[in-house]
Amino acid sequence: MNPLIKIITFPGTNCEYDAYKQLRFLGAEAELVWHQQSTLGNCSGIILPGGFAHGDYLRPGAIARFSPIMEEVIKFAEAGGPVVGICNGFQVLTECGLLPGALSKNEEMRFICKTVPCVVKSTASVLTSAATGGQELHLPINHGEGNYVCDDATLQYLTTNNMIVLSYTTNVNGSIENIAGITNKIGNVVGLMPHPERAVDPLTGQTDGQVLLKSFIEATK
Amino acid sequence: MEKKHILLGLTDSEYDLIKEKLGREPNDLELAMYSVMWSEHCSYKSSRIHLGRLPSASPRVLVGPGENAGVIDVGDNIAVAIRIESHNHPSAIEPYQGAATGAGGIIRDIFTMGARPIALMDPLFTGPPEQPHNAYLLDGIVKGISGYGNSVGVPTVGGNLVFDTCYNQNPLVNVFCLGILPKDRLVLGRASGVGNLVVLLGSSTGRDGIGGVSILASAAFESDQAGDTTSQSSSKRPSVQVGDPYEEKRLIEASLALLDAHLVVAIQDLGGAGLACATSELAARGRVAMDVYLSEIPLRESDMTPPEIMTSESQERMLAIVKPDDFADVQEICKKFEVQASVIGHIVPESSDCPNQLRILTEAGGTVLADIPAATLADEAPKYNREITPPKPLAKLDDMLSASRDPAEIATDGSHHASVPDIAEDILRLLVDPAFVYEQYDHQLFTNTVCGPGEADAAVLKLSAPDIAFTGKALALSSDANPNYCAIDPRLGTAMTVAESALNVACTGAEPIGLVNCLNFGNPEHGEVMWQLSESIDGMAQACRELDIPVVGGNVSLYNSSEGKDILPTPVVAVVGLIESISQKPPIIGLNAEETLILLGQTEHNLCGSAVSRLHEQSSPRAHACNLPRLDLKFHKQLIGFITKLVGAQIGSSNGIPQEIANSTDNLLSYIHDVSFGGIAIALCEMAIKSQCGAIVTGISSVEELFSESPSRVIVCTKFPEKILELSQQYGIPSKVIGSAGGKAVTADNLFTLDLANMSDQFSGYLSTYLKVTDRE
Amino acid sequence: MAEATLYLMTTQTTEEMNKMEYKVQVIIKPLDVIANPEGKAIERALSALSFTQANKVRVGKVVNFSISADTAEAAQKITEEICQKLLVNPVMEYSEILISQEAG
Amino acid sequence: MAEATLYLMTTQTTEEMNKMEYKVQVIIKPLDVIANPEGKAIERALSALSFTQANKVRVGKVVNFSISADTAEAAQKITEEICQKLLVNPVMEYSEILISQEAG
Ligand SMILES: Nc1ncnc2c1ncn2[C@@H]1O[C@H](COP(=O)(O)OP(=O)(O)O)[C@@H](O)[C@H]1O
Ligand SMILES: [Mg+2]
Repeated sequence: MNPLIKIITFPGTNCEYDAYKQLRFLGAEAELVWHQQSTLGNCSGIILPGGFAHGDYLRPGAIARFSPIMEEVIKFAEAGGPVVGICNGFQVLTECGLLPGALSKNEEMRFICKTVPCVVKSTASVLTSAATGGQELHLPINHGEGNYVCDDATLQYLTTNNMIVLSYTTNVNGSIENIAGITNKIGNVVGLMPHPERAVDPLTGQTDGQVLLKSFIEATK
Repeated sequence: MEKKHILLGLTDSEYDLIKEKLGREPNDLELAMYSVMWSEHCSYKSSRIHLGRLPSASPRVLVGPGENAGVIDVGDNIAVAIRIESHNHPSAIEPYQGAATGAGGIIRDIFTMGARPIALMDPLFTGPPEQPHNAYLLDGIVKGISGYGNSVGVPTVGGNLVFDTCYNQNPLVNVFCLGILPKDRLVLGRASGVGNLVVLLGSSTGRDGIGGVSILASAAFESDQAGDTTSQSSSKRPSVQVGDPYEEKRLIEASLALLDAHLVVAIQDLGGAGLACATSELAARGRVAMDVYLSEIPLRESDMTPPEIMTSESQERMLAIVKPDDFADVQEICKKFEVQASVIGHIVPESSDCPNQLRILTEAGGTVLADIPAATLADEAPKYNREITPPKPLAKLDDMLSASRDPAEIATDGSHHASVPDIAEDILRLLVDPAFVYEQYDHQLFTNTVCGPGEADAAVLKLSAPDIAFTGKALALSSDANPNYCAIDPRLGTAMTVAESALNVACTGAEPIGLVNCLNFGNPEHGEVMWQLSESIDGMAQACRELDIPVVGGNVSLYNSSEGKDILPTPVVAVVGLIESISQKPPIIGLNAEETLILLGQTEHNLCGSAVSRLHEQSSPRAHACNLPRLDLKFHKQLIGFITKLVGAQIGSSNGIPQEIANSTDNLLSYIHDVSFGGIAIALCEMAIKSQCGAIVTGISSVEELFSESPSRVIVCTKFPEKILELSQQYGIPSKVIGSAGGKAVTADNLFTLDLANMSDQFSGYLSTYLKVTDRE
Repeated sequence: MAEATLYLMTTQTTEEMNKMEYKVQVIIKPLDVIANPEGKAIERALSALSFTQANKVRVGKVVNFSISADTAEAAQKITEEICQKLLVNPVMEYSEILISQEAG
Repeated sequence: MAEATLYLMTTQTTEEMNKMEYKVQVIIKPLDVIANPEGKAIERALSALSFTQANKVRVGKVVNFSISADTAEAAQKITEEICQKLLVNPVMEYSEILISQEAG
């Protein structure tokens, strides 16, 4: 079967079409999956896209993690399948325990939408394998709650295992260690606040997101 | 005790008219419905007779004014729907929710037409943020737009930010929305088909904003800030409407899915005046009779009275007309998106004596609580030809604020700029970067945004949406206002506003194809305000006619006043332009070192109404004492045509492009910026700040030339000055070299020098300084 | 969903006859070790307003609801479960529960 | 800002010697007539999780801080002022104040 990427859509998700469009632009096959579905079917990779699942009420991702499809997503991830959570998707991944830590309100208490320089800290993940360590990428961020927090032990765990994959060059939202994205220990589950799918089309600006999505597409093959 | 209808904001003669329409006394429910539908906000009773003068036709216009939104054909079987609305008074009371529900309301107007909303713009007007209460209002308003727009999934790609003390207690929050649709998804809010169901979609109905339109948007509005915070104090104010973007997002998806499946006959959003408005408009437009059953309306609070239910302004609701056989399918779709759908009535056979009776019943077959010809609610409010009093020549428009010097003197002599440091100082005071605002807005969703806020003179979006593939076209959007000019001469000021907005879209290579407007004025019972309104409409009509831009919709907000004074006349326009083909990003605002700066168009050395004059008056130039720069609409049209072609050729359009440009392989234009607020001085400094490149200005000789805001001018930065000069001559556009780019400062002979770092700090620091900390005082 | 809830309430009427309505208040606070940007923002505003007496500001959430249960203990148990499953993220927050009998 | 506050506290130490530290808890709730979308969303989630016993969910805020004042009454007064000036918007919300003496 050909590789097929599934894009999980919750009510309130709004970046699903953008992810779909850009994955296809980069040559991958993709399909939207509604959160009420209880099977993934043919699936070689999963994107949890950005947006405001369940309105971000209570906490971003807090309600989404109970959707029927999430059991399948967790199984897929635990079996080593490539899973990337972008922005709201990152929040869902921390809420459901696939990634450690949590995302709290931006330090300045304001939503931020702009393109910021980021640095690839580790290439040992499904999202960064095609990049080079230390590479600077200009990526759009778009969030009100992207301030990564965790306790000291978790931070220690993240650093010793090389699990911080992406960081901001200046601290835009208050995140510990400027964290913009992390992975799990084996590198198949990645969450990041920046939106690589917004940096693909040269007509709309940066194309630095391509290397990340290409890594992911490669991992689904 | 005062008479009921007076308490509801109706006059004695309006009450008599209701009796005449009904042939009897109205009961309480009927009176409540008339009072909201005949409010200024819903009925346009003071402005309607004037609005007819606006030109609204063009071969592209599919739907003009009068529907929920205007719709324009952009080819390839695609249409765009646009609309703008104000949410001024609610934002004065609760800035976050006022602005949020303003965004929510205008978005509903767009998807009601079958269009997917893909862009918002938010022209905002507040008092200067140096005053804490203004900062509190602005901060809340911006967070409200951000909180709602981002979450509902519609990017905010542009807007305006204007500060003036006249908005101190009465901020203006206008929100524009644009949607795109496959032409065959277009639906109108016209009920039809006896036996069809009236289906209410979305939120339950609560006591939100009861009487909102009549109280908030009418003479009865008074902002009282005091309140007891430690108890649930009862208040005469209508309760604040709270927006739920999550509900609206699901409502958008459900409504578009229903339309795609051809499951609705008609659909209408619920906005001001709630169910009273939606039911009567649907019935009146379709000329059908409708029964509505109160028992079937899901309520948030069980003890609501019939008038409360019918006039509630609870957000995120839609009313659809559905064939009975289709209802099961409707429910299926609504279930998927977790949208509540309730049958609350029927289209019923008309009675012979009354063609479109709207009846409100306790339940199906129950007691009739109201029985009104729908058209009398929706269309037959009185239209007032209110008294128009032109101000006396040279009289102050606003006696409260007197200028410290004669503005005429300032306008002509410029003597306050005796010393050179003054000029630099003035420039710094005029530099405000709205980035602090627009960086709180998602402006990239749908990955359509070619030019986002702050980048170019207009926002540029690829013409595409989740269900509409990109065909190579793009849209350009600009919203504009010029209250200073309009205060001095509302007719010319409004024409200039239209002209600026049209030129803004042209600067991105787009041809202007449609306009919507929001007319924010003071109390229409003041003769002078009616004069401003009437003049403004004439100015808009004239500019739109000469520039061939149809007005496809609008909104009027009256009774805007602060500290007992009417606001400056503030007509806001939003122009949409079409780029036939885009393969490259248009030139934006900026400078390239070593390139030449050319001014296209001619400067009138006149500071009347300019931003810099305002700095040197104690208050503002509301005096009627100077003459604005002239606007030559014929020339302006020529300039727009030239710029559209020049830029269009560069970015890939092939429409009527002159050979010389099409053949050029290198980009003729590196950067472009129109000259408006702050004149050439501010235009150049903005260009410099954006690309952190200085400029040496040579061709400017006086303060008047530097700061004049005369219309029809554009600055370009180019590698090919001879070519530009030659082409402009060929197209009859005056042009001159005004300097060259480079260095770390902007310097103009004998006038000023400002280094980039200094300017940039001032530019970006202004708003954050005042908005970091905001309290309600 | 609202309809579903209504429907459930109707059919359960008989077995719910004996149940009481309890008022629940859950206060959710940020853990001490976690930064609280909202609190810091308020602190800044307070100091700008010259309320220098106030400090150590921390902002959390309060969730109020009704619960129908046989006893206060049962209500407490359900609430704890709700907190653990949904309301509280232990990485950042902890909660305090207050249960009282519904007035009227 | 935080530094500024610290600095003030240090220099004011002598005159603040007699002041007590009070712990303040302000609970801010939406007025009953005001819609509360967050509560609605939580209610929906609870019912999806089969917690059908819970309903009428409303979400508000809790703000905790310390206040240094001469008496509990003074602390109460300052807190009321803070609520009125900054924390509470009376057209949408009301507040409940709880003051206690700082432990330790
Ligand atoms: N309230 C706002 N919301 C979004 N964008 C804004 C807002 N105010 C200003 N902008 C954007 O900032 C840029 C500069 O604004 P402004 O100085 O008003 O433009 P103009 O050149 O038309 O005078 C524009 O791109 C505009 O769209
Ligand atoms: Mg402009």
